[in-house]
Amino acid sequence: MDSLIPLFIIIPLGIAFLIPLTWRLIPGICRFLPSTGMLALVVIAFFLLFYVGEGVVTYKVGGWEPMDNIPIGIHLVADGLSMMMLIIVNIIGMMAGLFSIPYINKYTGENYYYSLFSLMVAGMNGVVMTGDLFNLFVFLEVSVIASYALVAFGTSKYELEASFKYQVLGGIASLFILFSLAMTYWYTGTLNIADVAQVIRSGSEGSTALFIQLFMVAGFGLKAAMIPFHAWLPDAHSSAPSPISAMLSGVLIKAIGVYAILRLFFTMFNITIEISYVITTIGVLSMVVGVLLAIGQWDMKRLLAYHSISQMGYVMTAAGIAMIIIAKGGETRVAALALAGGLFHMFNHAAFKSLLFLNAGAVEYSTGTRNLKELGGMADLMPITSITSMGASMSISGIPPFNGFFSKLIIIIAAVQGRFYLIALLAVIVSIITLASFMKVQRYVFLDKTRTQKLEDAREVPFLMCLPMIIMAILCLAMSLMLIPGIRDTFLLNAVNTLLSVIS
Amino acid sequence: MKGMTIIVKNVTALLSGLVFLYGCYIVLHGHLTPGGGFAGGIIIAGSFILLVIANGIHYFRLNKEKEESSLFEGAGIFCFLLLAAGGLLLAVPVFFKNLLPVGTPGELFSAGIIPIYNIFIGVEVAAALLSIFLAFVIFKTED
Amino acid sequence: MITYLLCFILFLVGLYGVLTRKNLIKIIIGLSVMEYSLYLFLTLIGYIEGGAAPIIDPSKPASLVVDPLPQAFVLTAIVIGLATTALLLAIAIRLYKKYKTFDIDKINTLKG
Amino acid sequence: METTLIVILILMIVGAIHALHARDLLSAIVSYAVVGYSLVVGFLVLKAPDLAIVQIVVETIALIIMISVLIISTREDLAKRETVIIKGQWYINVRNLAYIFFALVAGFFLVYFFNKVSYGLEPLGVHETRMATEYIKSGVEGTGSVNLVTGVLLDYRGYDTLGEATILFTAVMGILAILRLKTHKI
Repeated sequence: MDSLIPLFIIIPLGIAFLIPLTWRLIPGICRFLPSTGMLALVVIAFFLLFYVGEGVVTYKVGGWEPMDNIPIGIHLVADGLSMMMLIIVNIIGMMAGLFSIPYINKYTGENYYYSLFSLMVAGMNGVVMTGDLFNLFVFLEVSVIASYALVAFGTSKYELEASFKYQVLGGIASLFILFSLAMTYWYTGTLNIADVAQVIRSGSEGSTALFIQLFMVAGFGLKAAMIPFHAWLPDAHSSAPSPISAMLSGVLIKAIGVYAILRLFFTMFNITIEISYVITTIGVLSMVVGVLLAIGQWDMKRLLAYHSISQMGYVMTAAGIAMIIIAKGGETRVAALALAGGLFHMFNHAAFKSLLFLNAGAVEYSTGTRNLKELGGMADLMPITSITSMGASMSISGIPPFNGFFSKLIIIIAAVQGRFYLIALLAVIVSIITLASFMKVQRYVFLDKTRTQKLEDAREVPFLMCLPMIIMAILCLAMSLMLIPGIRDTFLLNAVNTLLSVIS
Repeated sequence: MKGMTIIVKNVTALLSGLVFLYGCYIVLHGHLTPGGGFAGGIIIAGSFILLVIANGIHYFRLNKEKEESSLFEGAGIFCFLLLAAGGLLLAVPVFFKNLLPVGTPGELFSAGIIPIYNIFIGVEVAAALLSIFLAFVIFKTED
Repeated sequence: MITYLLCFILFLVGLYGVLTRKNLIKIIIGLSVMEYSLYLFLTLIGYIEGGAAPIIDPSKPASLVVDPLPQAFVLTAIVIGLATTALLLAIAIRLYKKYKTFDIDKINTLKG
Repeated sequence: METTLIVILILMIVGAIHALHARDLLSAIVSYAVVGYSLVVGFLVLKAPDLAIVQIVVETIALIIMISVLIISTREDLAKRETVIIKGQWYINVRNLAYIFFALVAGFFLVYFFNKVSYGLEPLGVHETRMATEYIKSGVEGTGSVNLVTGVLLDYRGYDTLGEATILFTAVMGILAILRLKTHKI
């Protein structure tokens, strides 16, 4: 059973190396290879989630047993949180892979596209599964370099400039992360996350841990596009090809940014008051400023990119609240609730945000323009896209039957129980502004009848693009079932307990 | 750009063979002396780049060369991954296990699977850097 | 302690260069200088006074040896640095073909 | 030994500052090469021959690629344009002054905080290895490779090197994707 764990790296990497080799012979099969690989990984992840259940399975790469309980080799960690992230990463990867088959047909160099796509997913799988700090940095670089090249895939003026800005800021973030790794090695002498936690907990209460954490927040915060470091996100996400911006905004900023912050700050360091206030202020700031920036946008993908910042702000605020409660020694029940809300919202956001980007891609594919002023009346021309887009818009703005509502509700309840009334109020206001902004999108793109002459020939996108959109819309509805006690324990509470187990 | 003067062309024709040999030495003795797959691979790529610079752009039929070198690179790294995951396939349920006998340290055939890893990495790194250099050169001349 | 401090100052010089220079190539140089300071910083951490190079001669048993672990990281990080610099240069050369300049202000068409 | 390191580091800082303020790009790249090759000397002083050989070779390749990028923008027009000074607008000068002031303050605060933290940690030369004791003690028998760094790289942490080779492969795929000549089929 254990030998299934490295498959999450071997299968995507094998596909990525095979595609350029076999592109000349079987291009048709090579197009479907990434999606089928990720489908197999989703099945394995589900299987492992039920197999791992409550406990933690550490897989020792290279078979190096720890010598007098100091780990030597690299350990892959499979627990509730990493399995849930793997499921989300591979589902969205499969959908974007299917969506990009007709979409990328109009570009040349498709074999480079599919190879880079599966490398990006392999990097994310590697980041989510490692228990070793430097390995996390290496696989973070794999997926980030693949995403730099994919953002600049169309090589038009805007994409090149957006990719350059994204790469410079991403490069600075990676160097901050490498600097904090070097300081961690200097302070503790080891790199295994569990081992570092052991040394830091037994070590003296110096300001070294705070210095390391500040650089980590700067590095991973920039990868997760939090407010002080969000400058690259709107350009990179709006000028990238749509399946790529769906992957970037849906999964990359989560698997690399927020997941890494949660994993490192909850398991590796002991939670102090200063760090929890830093995280909460960053979360609230990006929640509010993200949505305020989003109101004035008329380009569909740029508007969605700003909303990603504010939704990620929700997740960081929930994590910040949980950290403040733990740091102050409050009852961990409310902290667990806040963390559950944050994680649930992260998983939901992956589903509906990538669906929204796929819809924007479908509209751009058939009409050729993304500007809200020029679009109009797409409802009767493109029925499937408009229905799925309506579903996704309702779930992002938190309307009951959809999953967005439940996760925002849990976050607000946790904020109220933790006596953070200001944060709860801000969360409600931001949710209302999100609703208003998405109603604007619905009206201008789909429901407004005045259609300019140029858009008459717009027709529905091919089947391979509709299938992922339909499945994602169903997923948006299905994930609201995750609150039922039976399903909730395996999916959500395992993830929360792995984070909180170190503290309690 | 017809390349450099006749003197440079002859010297590089002789020299690049030596540089290539030195690169192979570094790759093969990775587990004995400093260096290894990465350093040796880059030196091998350097010897090819020396030839392209000295003899001008038309020396290689560049586009075909670029395709071949990226094929070499894909093959190199795919064999590396196959070797690393080899343990999984041969029922040794461990990724990256050092399967071969470890031998007496200090000799050429001594560190189990490490020299073979070094060779594959050397091939992959050499082909990668050659592809990068050719991509830059082709982009500048064609466009 | 002064060497660690100088390393950190080199890191800040690189960061200053990246944030304030207007020329694409100088931004790439600034990023690369930041990487160089981190490589030196990691090797400084692993240095042990009086230790020999991490190549152990099997005939005579090893005396004190320098820590090989940070050296393995720096070797990996050097090749990562080469990969990112090459990708940045590819985008810079393509931008130069379109805008005929390396200057950020003239390229800055996208709203921030 | 410490003084040689300080001299090397000062040389690197001066080289970096000149590289960022050089008027034309070719001299910027030459001073960038000074920083790179003095790093090689630093590695040799710190008893890291593996890193010295990799760094010297990587630095040469990086310079070749950088100069191949630079040849197309000739040296003269760059020099001419670099020295254009924005005259007259007072707010530009004030803004630049504000930038420099802010940079100095942030830099001083970071350096002070780093200094306070680094006093709590091990000084140069004193390093009590925790994870690496096993590599030094039984590295040769365990992996059979005399060169410990290669042993660590390919056997103890071979998974890192797989990620490493993948990064180079990704970079090549990215560069071939970005530098392809015809990007759209129609």
